[in-house]
Amino acid sequence: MNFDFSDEQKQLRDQTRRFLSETCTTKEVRAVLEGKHKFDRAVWKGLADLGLIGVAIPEEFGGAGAGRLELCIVAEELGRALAPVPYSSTVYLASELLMLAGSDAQKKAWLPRIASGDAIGALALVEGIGDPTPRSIKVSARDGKITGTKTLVPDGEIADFAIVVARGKAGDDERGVGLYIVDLKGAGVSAKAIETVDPTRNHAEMTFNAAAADPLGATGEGWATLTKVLDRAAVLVAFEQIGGADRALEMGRDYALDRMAFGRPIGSFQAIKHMLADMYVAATLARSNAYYGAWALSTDAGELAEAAANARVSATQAYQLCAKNNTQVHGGMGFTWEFDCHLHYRRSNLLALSLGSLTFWENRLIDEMRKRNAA
Amino acid sequence: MNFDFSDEQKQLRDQTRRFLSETCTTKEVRAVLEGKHKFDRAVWKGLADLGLIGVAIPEEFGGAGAGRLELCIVAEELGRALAPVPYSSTVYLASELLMLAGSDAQKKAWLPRIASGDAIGALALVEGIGDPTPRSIKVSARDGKITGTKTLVPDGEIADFAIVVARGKAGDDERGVGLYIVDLKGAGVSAKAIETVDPTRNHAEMTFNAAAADPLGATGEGWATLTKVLDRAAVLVAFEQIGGADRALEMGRDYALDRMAFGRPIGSFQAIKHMLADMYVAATLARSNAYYGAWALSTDAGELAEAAANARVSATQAYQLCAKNNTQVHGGMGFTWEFDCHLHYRRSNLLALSLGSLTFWENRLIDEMRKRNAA
Amino acid sequence: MNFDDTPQEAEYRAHARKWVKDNAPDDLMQEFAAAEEIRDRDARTAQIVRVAKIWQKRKADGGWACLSWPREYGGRGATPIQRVIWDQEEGVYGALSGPFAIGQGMCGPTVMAYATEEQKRRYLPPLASGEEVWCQMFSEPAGGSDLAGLRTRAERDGDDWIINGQKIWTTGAHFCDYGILITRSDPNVAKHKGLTMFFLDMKSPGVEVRPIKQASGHSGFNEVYFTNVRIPDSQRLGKVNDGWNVSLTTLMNERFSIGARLATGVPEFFEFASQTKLADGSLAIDDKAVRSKLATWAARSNGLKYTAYRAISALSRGERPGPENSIGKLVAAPMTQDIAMYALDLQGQMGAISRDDATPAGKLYQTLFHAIGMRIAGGTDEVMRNIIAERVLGLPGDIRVDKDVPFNKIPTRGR
Amino acid sequence: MNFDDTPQEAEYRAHARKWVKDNAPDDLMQEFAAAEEIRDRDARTAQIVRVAKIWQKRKADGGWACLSWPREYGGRGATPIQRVIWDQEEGVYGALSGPFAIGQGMCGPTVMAYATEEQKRRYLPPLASGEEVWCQMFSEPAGGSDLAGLRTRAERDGDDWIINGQKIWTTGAHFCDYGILITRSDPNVAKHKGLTMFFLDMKSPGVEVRPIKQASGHSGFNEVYFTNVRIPDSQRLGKVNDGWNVSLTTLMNERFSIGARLATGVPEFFEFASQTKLADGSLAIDDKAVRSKLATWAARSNGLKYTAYRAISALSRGERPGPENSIGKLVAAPMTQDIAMYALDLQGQMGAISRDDATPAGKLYQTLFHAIGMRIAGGTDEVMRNIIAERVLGLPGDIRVDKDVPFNKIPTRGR
Repeated sequence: MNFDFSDEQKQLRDQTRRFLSETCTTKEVRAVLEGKHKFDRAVWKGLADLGLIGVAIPEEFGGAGAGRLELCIVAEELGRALAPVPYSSTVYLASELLMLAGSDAQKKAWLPRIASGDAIGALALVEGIGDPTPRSIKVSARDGKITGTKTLVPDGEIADFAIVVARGKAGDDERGVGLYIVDLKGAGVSAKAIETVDPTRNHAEMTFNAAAADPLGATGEGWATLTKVLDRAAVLVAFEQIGGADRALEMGRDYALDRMAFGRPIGSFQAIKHMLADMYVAATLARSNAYYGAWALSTDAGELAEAAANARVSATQAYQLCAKNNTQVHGGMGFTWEFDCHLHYRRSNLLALSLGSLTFWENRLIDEMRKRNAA
Repeated sequence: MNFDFSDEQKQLRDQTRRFLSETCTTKEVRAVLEGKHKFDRAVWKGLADLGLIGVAIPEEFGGAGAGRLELCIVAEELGRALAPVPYSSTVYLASELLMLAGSDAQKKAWLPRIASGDAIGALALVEGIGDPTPRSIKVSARDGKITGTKTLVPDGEIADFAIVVARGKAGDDERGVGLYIVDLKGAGVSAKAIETVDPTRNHAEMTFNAAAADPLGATGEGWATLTKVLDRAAVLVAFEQIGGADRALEMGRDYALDRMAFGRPIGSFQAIKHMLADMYVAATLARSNAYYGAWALSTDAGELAEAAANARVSATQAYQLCAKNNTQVHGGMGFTWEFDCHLHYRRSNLLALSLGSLTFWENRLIDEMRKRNAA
Repeated sequence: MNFDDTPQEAEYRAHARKWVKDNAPDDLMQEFAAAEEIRDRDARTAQIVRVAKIWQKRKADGGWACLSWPREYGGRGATPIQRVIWDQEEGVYGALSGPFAIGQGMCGPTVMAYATEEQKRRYLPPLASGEEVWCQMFSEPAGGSDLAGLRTRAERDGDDWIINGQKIWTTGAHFCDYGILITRSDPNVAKHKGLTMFFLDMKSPGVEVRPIKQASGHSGFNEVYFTNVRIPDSQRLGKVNDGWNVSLTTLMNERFSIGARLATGVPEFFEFASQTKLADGSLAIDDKAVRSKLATWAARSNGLKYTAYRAISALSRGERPGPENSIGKLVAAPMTQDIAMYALDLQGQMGAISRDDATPAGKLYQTLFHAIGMRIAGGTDEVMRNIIAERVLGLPGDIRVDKDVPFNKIPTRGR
Repeated sequence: MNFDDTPQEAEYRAHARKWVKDNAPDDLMQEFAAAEEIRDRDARTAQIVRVAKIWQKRKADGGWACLSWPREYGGRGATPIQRVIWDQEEGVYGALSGPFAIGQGMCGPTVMAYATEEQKRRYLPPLASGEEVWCQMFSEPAGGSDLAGLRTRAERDGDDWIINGQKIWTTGAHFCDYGILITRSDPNVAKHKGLTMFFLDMKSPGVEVRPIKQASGHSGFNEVYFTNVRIPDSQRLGKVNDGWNVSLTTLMNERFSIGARLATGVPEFFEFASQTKLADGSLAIDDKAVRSKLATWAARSNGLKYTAYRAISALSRGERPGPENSIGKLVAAPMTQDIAMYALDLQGQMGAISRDDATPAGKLYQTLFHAIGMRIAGGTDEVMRNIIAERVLGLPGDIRVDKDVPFNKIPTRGR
C-alpha cells in the first residue's frame, strides 16, 4: 500500500510552497483584500510560468500533462498561502469542464490560453439563495445567445470566459440544462462586483443580454457533466481547505507557545492545549479523507462521488474549526485587522460554501453511502 | 417579579429532601436495581404518609389540595434521589388524567386510593418503536373490553390500574382514540417485565385480552386529553431531570476536589474544571427553563405547550450531559458498578426518552414557537 | 411563582412608564439609526454622542439618570430592582445611552469608592447627566486575560506621576473627556502588588488616541498611547500600589449587569428560517436538521432569559445576585457564531455575500465577526469557564507560577 | 497513490491468505460466539480461552504466531508491514486470539527487552504459542491517569521481594499464568524514581484475583490483591527503581497498534437508520436531522480508516508511525457514545430497552456502557488530548507540582 504522494509529487509540493512563500505572503493577500487589485497577477503569472496552471492539461493543449494528484498538491499549497488567484474557477472548473465535454476545437481554443495564464475562466451557475438544482436554472440559452442574471460568479469580474449553466430548452428539469462557453470580452456581458466574506477572492453578479454562446456538449447532458466536475472540484477544494486548516493550526500553536499570560505560555493551559489538540484531530481526519478523495479523483474511481463528499464534509468542518479556534487562541489579537487570523476565518467561511454548502455535501455523502450499500 | 418558589414551597423541598436522604439513599436505589424489589415500598408509603403523593389532588378526594408548583418541588427531589418509585406514572400521568377527564365517580373511585398510596397507576401508551402518534394506536377497545399489546408500560408490573390509550372506533386517526381505565387486578391482563437502561424503574410489556375497561372521557377526545397531560408531565419530568443533573454535578465536583493525580486535585486541571463549568451552565439553563415551565403549568397558561417543550429539551440535554461528564470525571471509578455514577447515567438516559424522545420535544418546541409567532 | 410586580414595584413602573411615554425620544432614535449609515468614523461618532447627550440630559432632568446613585452625585438613591424596572421601561431607548455605559457602569462606581468628596461632587453629576463622558483604560497588548500583567509605567515626580505606555481596546476614548487608568508603579514587586489607579483628563498633553481596525474592517475601539503624560497625585484612586484592589471594584461592576440583553442570534435565525426556502423548495424551518439545531439554540436562549428573571427576583427580594450570572456571555457568544455559520450555510454560495441587506441572513452575517469579539471581550470563554469553576463551584485556581515573583522577573516570551 | 501491495507484499499476502483459507477456524468461531451466551463468567472464560488456545497453537505451528518476534523466541522475524498484512488476512479470526493480546502485545516486548536470555527462551515461545497466558498489572485505584502514583509496595527480603498492595482493571488475570507487575520499591524518592518492575507466576501464594463488576453489570476485568507475595529478584525486569522506564516500553507497545479496528458505531447506526421508520412513517435515513449527524460521524469514521492507511503506508516504506496515531480512540470513543444516545432517542421510549435483540438499535444499546470504558481505558480523552498537544504539537507539559517531591510527601487527599 502506498496511500501517500510520491517523492516527485512531494518535490512539486516543496517547489510550489517555496514559490508561494516568496511571492504570495500575506502582504500580497492583503493587497487584494484591501481592494488594491482584483487578484494577484504576479502570482498568477508565476504559477503559469512554473506550469502549475496547466499541470493537468494534456501536453498537446499546452499543459504539463501530469495528473490530478499533482493538482491536489498545488491546491493544498494555494489554500495554505490563501492565494488570491482565480485558480479554482479556471482550473478545477473551467478547464475540467472543457476537458470533459469540449470539442477538439473548443479545447484548442481555450486550454493553451489557460495553461499559459492568458485566459481566466469562471463557472456561472448560481442564480439565487440555496444550493443550485436543475430547477433553479432560469438563465436561458436560445439561438446561440445567453440571457439572464447569475447572482454570484466567483472570479466573474476578472474572468476572460465563463462556462454558463443555462436552460437551452423549455421546462424546469435537468433535460433542458446545457453548458455554454461565453467570451466575456464580447457584447452583452456585464459584471458587478459583489463583496463576500473573503474579498481576497473576486466575485461578481453577471448579467447576460443576448451574449454569444458556444454550446459545450449537448443540451440535456449539461447537469450530469457539471455534477461530475463538481465532484472532482470538491476533492481539490478539500485540499485547499486542509492546506488552510494546517496553516491555521500552526499559527495557533505558534502563538500559544509565544504568548505569555500569568507567567506561562498560554499553550501550557489545558483549555488551549486541548483546543489545539481538537484542531489537530480534525485536520488529520480531513487530510486522510482528502487523500482518499485524491485517489478516487486520480483513478476516476466509481467511488469518486462518495469520496468527494466525504472529503468535503471533513475538510469544511476541519478548516472552519481550525480558523475559528486559531482566532480564539489569539484572544484580542485575533480580533484585529492587523493579525492574519481573520484571513483564514474569512477563507474558511468562503470555501465552506464553494461548490455547495456543507448541508449539500452531507446529503450527497449519505446518498452515495446508500447507493453503495444497496449495490 | 417573583420568579422563584415561595418560602413555604422551599420548606416543602427541605422536608422532602430530608425524608428522601434518610429513606432513599443509593442503598435503597440499588436494592431495586439489583432486582430485590420492583420498587421501594417504604419510600412510597413514606411519600403517602407525608401527603406527597396526593399533594395536588383536591382535598375532597383525599389529597392535600396544593398546586402544581408543589408537585414540581417533589419531582426535583425524587429526581435528585433517583427514587425508585412509580411517582411519575401514578401522579403526573394517571392522577392528572383522572382529574382532567374523569367523571366524579371515577375520581372518587381512584383519587383517594392514589393519595393514600394504595393504588399505583400507569399509562399504557406505547405500541412499538418511535414516538406514539394517533396512527400508532392499534390496541382496541370494543364493548367495554380492551384487547391488544402495549410494548412498554412504565410501572406496568406494579401498577394497580392503568389508563390505556386505545382505539374505540375504526380508522387510524385521532378521532378513534380513547382513554380507558383498566383495573389490572382483573381478568385478561398480563404483564411481562422488560428490562431497560434503568432497572430502578419498573417497566413491562402488557397484554390485554378482553380486559374490562371503563372509558375515561369520550372516544375521540382521548388524544387531546393525553397531549395536554403529557405537556404537564413534561414539566414535572424536567424537574426530575434538573434534580438529577444537579446531583450529578455535585458528585463530579466533589470527586474532582478529592481525587488526586500528579500531586494535585484533578479539579485543578482546566480540562476537568471546564467540563464541570459546562455542566453547571447546562444545569442552570435547564433550571431556569424548568421554572418557566412550572409557572406555565401552575397557571395553566396558554404558553404551556411551548414552555413544557422548552423545559424538556433543556432538561434532557442538561441531565444527559451532567450524568455523562460526571462519569468521565470519575475516570475508572465511574466505570465500576460500585460507584454511583452509572445510576445517574442510567436514569438520565431513561428520562431522556420518557413521554417522548428529545427529537419529539424539539419538534414540539419549534411547532409551538411558530404558532406563537403566527398569532 | 409569578411575573408580577409588588405593589411598590408596580407603582414605580407606572411612574417610569409614564415618564418614558411623555418623553419618548423617537426623533432621537431616528437620528441614532441614521448615524449607522455614516461611513466616516468621526462624523458617525459625533452624531451618536450628540444624540446620546440629549437623551441623557433629558433623563437627568427627569431624575432618571444613574438612578441608583446617591442624590448628591446626580442619582436618586434607587434600589437595584427599581433600576431594573427603569431599564425595562426605558426599553429600546436605552440604546441611546450606549456611549455612557462604561463611564457610568464602571468608572462612576470606582470614583465613588475612591475619590475625595470634593472630586465626587465635581465629577459624578456631569458623568450622570452625560455632560462629561468617561472611559476605562485597563487592557494592554501584553495584558489581556492576565490583566495584572500590564506594563504602562507610572513614575513619581514630585506631586505628579509621569505615565508612559499603551492601552488597547479602549471603548470611546476618542470622544471621552475623562478616563480611569491603571498603571504599574512598582515593577520590583509581584505583579498584583505594584499597580496604581488614576483618573485623568483625556485632553492631557501626551495622550494620543488611535482607532483599532478590527477583523471585520470596522473600528469601534481605540489604542491609547501615553508619552510622558503628567497626572497630579490628587487624581490617584486608592493607595499607591493598591490599584489591583481598586480595579476589582471596577470589574465587579462590569459583571453586575443583570438582565442585560445579550444578542443570541436566535430571533434573527428564527425569522430567517421562517422565510427562507431551501434547495428542495421547502421552508428552512420545516427541515428536520434546522429544527433540531434551532430547538437547542432556542432552549439555551430561553434559559438565559429566565436565568435573568431569577436574578431579578433575587434583586426584588433584596438579595445580590452572584457570579453565576456570568454564564450569559459564555452561552451567547459561541452560540451566535454557530448560528451565523449555519445560517450562511443554508443559503448556499450566496451566504458568503457580506452586504447585510443583500440576503435573508444578512444580519447574521455581521454576527460572524461580532462573535469573535464577543467571545473575548470582558473575559474569554476560557476565562469565564474558570470563573464559574472557581467562584461558583469552588474548584481550585490554576497554578500560579508568577505568584510572588517580582514583575520584572516574569518571562515575557514563551520561547 | 494507490492501495496496491509491492510485489514482495503481494507474495506475502498470497502466502498468508492461502494458509488462512486452508486452516480456517470456522468451527472455533462458532464456539467462540456461543461462549457469549454463557452467563457464568468462569465457564464463559474457560470456553473462550480453550478455543483461543487451539487457534493460537495452530498459528504457532504454521509460523504465524507473534510473527514479528525473532525466531528463537517463537516468532519468525517478520517486518511490521508483514505483520499488518497478516492481521488483514487473519481478519475476523483475529478475534479468537483476544486473550493473548495483552500478553503478546505488551508483556512480551517488555520481557524481550529486560529479561535474561535464559528467561526469554523459557517464557517467550509458550507466550507466542498461547500455551501460557500473561497479563499486565499496572493500574491501581490511586494511580489511573497518574500511573506513577501507584502504591503497591515491593520490599527487599534477601534474594526475594515481598509484594503488598492492589492492582485494578487487570484484563484476564483470572485465566493468566504469568503477569508483569510494577511496584513501588522506594517511597522516599520522587514518584517516577522509586518504581521496580517484575514478572511473576499468577499462582504464587498471596495473589488473589477478584472480578470487578462494571457499570453495565458485566465483569470483564479484575482486581488483583497481593498479600506478602514473594517474587525472586531474578524475576525483576530492569534495574531496581528503574521501573518507570521499563513501563514506557510496555506502554509504547500498547499505543503502537496500527490500523487496529476501533468500533465507531457508524456501520451499526447506518444499518439501523436504513431500517428504522420514524413516527411520521419515513425511514430514519431520509430524515434531514439524521442525515446531517450521520454524515459528520461517517466522515470522522472514514477519516480514522484512511489515517490508518497512511500509517500502514509509512510502515510499508520502513518508517515508524508516530504518536499522531493516538487520535483513534479519542475520536471513536465519544462518538460511539453520541451515536448510541441518538439511536436510542430515535426509537422513542422503546429505545430504553436493554435486551440487545429486542430493538433495532439493540447493539448500539451495549455501546452506551461500552463507551464509558472506551473513553477511559489506555488514557482518558483528556490524557489523549494532552498527548497530542505535547508530543505532536510540542506544547508545554502540565505544571508538575509533584516533581522532585518524595512520593510519601505527596498529598493523597484533595481536601
